[in-house]
Amino acid sequence: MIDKTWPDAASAVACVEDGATVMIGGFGRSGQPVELIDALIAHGARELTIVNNNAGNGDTGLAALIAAGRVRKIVCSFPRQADSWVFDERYRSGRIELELVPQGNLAERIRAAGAGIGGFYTPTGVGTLLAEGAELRTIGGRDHVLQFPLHADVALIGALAADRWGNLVYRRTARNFGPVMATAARTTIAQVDAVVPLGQLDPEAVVTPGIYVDRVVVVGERPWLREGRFVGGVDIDGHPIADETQEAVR
Amino acid sequence: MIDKTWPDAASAVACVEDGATVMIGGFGRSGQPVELIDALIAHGARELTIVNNNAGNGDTGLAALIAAGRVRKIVCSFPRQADSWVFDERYRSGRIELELVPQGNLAERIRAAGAGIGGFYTPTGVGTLLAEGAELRTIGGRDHVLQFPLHADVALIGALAADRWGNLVYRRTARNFGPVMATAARTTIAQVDAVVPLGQLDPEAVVTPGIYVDRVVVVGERPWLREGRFVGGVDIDGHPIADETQEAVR
Amino acid sequence: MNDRISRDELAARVAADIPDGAYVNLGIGAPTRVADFLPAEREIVLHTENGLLGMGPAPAAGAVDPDLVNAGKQAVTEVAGAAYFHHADSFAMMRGGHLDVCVLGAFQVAENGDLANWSTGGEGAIPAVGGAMDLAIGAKSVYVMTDLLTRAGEPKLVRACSYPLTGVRCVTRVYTDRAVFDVTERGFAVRELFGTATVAELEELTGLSFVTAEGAAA
Amino acid sequence: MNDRISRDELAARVAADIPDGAYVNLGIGAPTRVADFLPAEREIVLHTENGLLGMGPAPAAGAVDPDLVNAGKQAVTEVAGAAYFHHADSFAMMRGGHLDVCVLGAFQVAENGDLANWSTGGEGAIPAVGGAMDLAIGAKSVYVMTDLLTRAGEPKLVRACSYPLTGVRCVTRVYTDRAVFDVTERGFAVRELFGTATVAELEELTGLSFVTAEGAAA
Repeated sequence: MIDKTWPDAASAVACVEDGATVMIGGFGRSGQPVELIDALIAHGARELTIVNNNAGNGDTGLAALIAAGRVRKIVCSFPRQADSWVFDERYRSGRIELELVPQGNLAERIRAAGAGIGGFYTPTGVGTLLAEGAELRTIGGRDHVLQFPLHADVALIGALAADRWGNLVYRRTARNFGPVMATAARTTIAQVDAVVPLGQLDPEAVVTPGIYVDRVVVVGERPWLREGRFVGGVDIDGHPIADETQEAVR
Repeated sequence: MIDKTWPDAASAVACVEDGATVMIGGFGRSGQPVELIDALIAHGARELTIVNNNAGNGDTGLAALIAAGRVRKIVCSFPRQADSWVFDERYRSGRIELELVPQGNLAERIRAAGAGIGGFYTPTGVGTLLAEGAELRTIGGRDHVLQFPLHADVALIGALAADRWGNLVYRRTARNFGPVMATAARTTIAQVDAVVPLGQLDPEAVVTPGIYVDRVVVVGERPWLREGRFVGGVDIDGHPIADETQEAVR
Repeated sequence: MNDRISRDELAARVAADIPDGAYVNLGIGAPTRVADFLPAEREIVLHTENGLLGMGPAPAAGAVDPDLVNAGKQAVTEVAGAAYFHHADSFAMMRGGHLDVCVLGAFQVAENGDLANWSTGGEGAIPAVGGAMDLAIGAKSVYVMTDLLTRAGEPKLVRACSYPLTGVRCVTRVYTDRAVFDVTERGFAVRELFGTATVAELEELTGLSFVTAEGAAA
Repeated sequence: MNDRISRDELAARVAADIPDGAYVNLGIGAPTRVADFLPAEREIVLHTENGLLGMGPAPAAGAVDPDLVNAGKQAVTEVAGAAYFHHADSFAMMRGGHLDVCVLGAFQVAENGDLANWSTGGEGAIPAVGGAMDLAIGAKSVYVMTDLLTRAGEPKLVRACSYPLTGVRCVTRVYTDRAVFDVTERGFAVRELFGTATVAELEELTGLSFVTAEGAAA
């Protein structure tokens, strides 16, 4: 019998070794698997290479992992944000390595790793600093650069719901990198709001088939949902808002 | 206002020119857009290059297009089937050209065309006749061959339902090549059982976003459904079965 | 009459050029504002690279959904007809040439269409590129929306970019606070002048020579 | 006792080696039959390359669904936990190394693991390859299921394939009607003998020398 549910985040992430390459889903805070990251911090693995679109927001999640000094290098497309002070400080002081990748190359390189593609040619980045050193090839009269797949030891992703086979569905734009990262890692760990009985997810609407998922951790329903329905009442960071502050929300 | 619905199959396929490359969805008979193909036969475009997984079944659909002498060349992975007599006869008499492509390369080359990938390296076919002439490259100690994207002038695909923006959902394994072919053609024409009001398709479960679809033709509900529910009563070719023949169905 | 139009007027001017039925990506920052000026009678489908086609305006207070954000991580909504997809599918859409228009900001645009908009190359600056390079090579029309001059008075339309490039020969048209320029084989063509600006004044401000655009409004 | 096992016994023998929780693709033809012998106490997830993970057995009479077929275009069913996907996603799954096992038929398997199973190269024969080349390079274990000899008595285990290859050095193990062979660095290793067959007899039938397998049952 297949049962990929795991008792807790701590035991699920215990397989992450020092020096591992870890993909972390999410786009900014949206879809970021914060509970798995917290468990990874507690687990203590060091010298990690992190693959994420960004480089952390505020002081939680990926930012906390960086602040804890566990990240040797980050591969991302958009580190500099209004609330990326943790990364900014460590980058400026030379304590973290940055590999900057155009977002489409990041996504496609991750997909290539999952799809068994050895490399691909893309026009993105041609003639720019971010393609320096990349092999150039003219195809159909257009210049392309050769990009290689991006594999990971472990992927930590966030989804809405799973079944015990590891089939996943996501919610709105929190889907983002989760489905491709799940395909590109040797071990994929998903945190979900809930595990539903096998057969309850619509086979036409499963986004990540369970074959790509190794471990599922239930973290409880996100604060802006109640029994699966959107109730709101939070700010963009997911924090509850008092009534008098609602005017400030855009 | 966006309204991609088209009054009938005949007018929808009138844009297909002589000599065009036409992708046709379907895997055998499953998902094959027979009404669009019939309209293409009536339209009369000649010297077509067809991209499909197979080379026609029985005497209808793609087989009828081939029988009508409209197909100069077919690009496919699996022409020879128990019921591919129309293709077989023309191939043996040298009246149709065949480009045989491993099925995964076919799917990935179509995706590459839709995704702006100039070429990709794959281990599939290395050391075989089907990679003869392909550029070889060793990546990570493994041999790969370079494959190029496969574009089309027009794609004819079958789906279950659409909205007026061209968003599509499919049914079961009839999905097959439809979603990737829709991305790879200059003009994509979808036949659907029905068009539903905008907003009725679940945004989490749309398989082909409308951006990939140019024309939608309603052909009515497939015989084994009634008001969207499976009622069966057909054989594998979709023909009604009499009660006494049901024993023969496996 | 002023020789410059406001940021909102510029956003409205860009919006006016986006046809009914277009699929459009609006870059983060000023281009996002174009959404507020899209003509109500046109159906224009907004794409955001984090996985949504059919993006709607900001939600009402209290209805912010942290799972529904745009490329700038701001709260947005979905419209009827929306579809969600993952990041690789989203960038396949962008890179495969399916978007009709993208609107980007710029540090510099060169007269051959080169775009610089992601890095000033300054020491200690933290680089960030996001999806700009993918949009620059992928959209059918790449519109740039920017002031003609920096706050320091330096022209953003240049002979050749001195800042690191985002894309080569990729810009279709530049909407500035003083004029609209098409990128042509022979350099920038003034398509439309705003307010009291003249071609001669703009040439002096930028140090460039402009060609006459076909069908220019000015 | 016979020196060969039946087609059904062979299918059952293959099925017995597929572990609980495995993701498996069964090729068209004889390998499809393995599904009928999977141990009921194991959850094994069947993949079909036309876009389904979680394939079930043939439907009841009258419940045939033309929209639900396997790679051989036969009617099948879906099980609880199934997921549908399009062809590029399906082959990404196969080619990306995610399937634990595939079971394929063969014309020939060479002692270095080369597989020939798509074309005899005959004049006038219509070639068809389907997904065989993708499975051959993509599955973690590539099992071949075949008779040891052709009907004409020619061995299918060979020093080097004379028929066009499907894949190079890709086969993990060969299940035949007379024995099970592992492909090793040093050639075929007899893993298990069926009935009265001896290694010496199989060597004579094939003209090959076999090595002793680690952990072989015979």
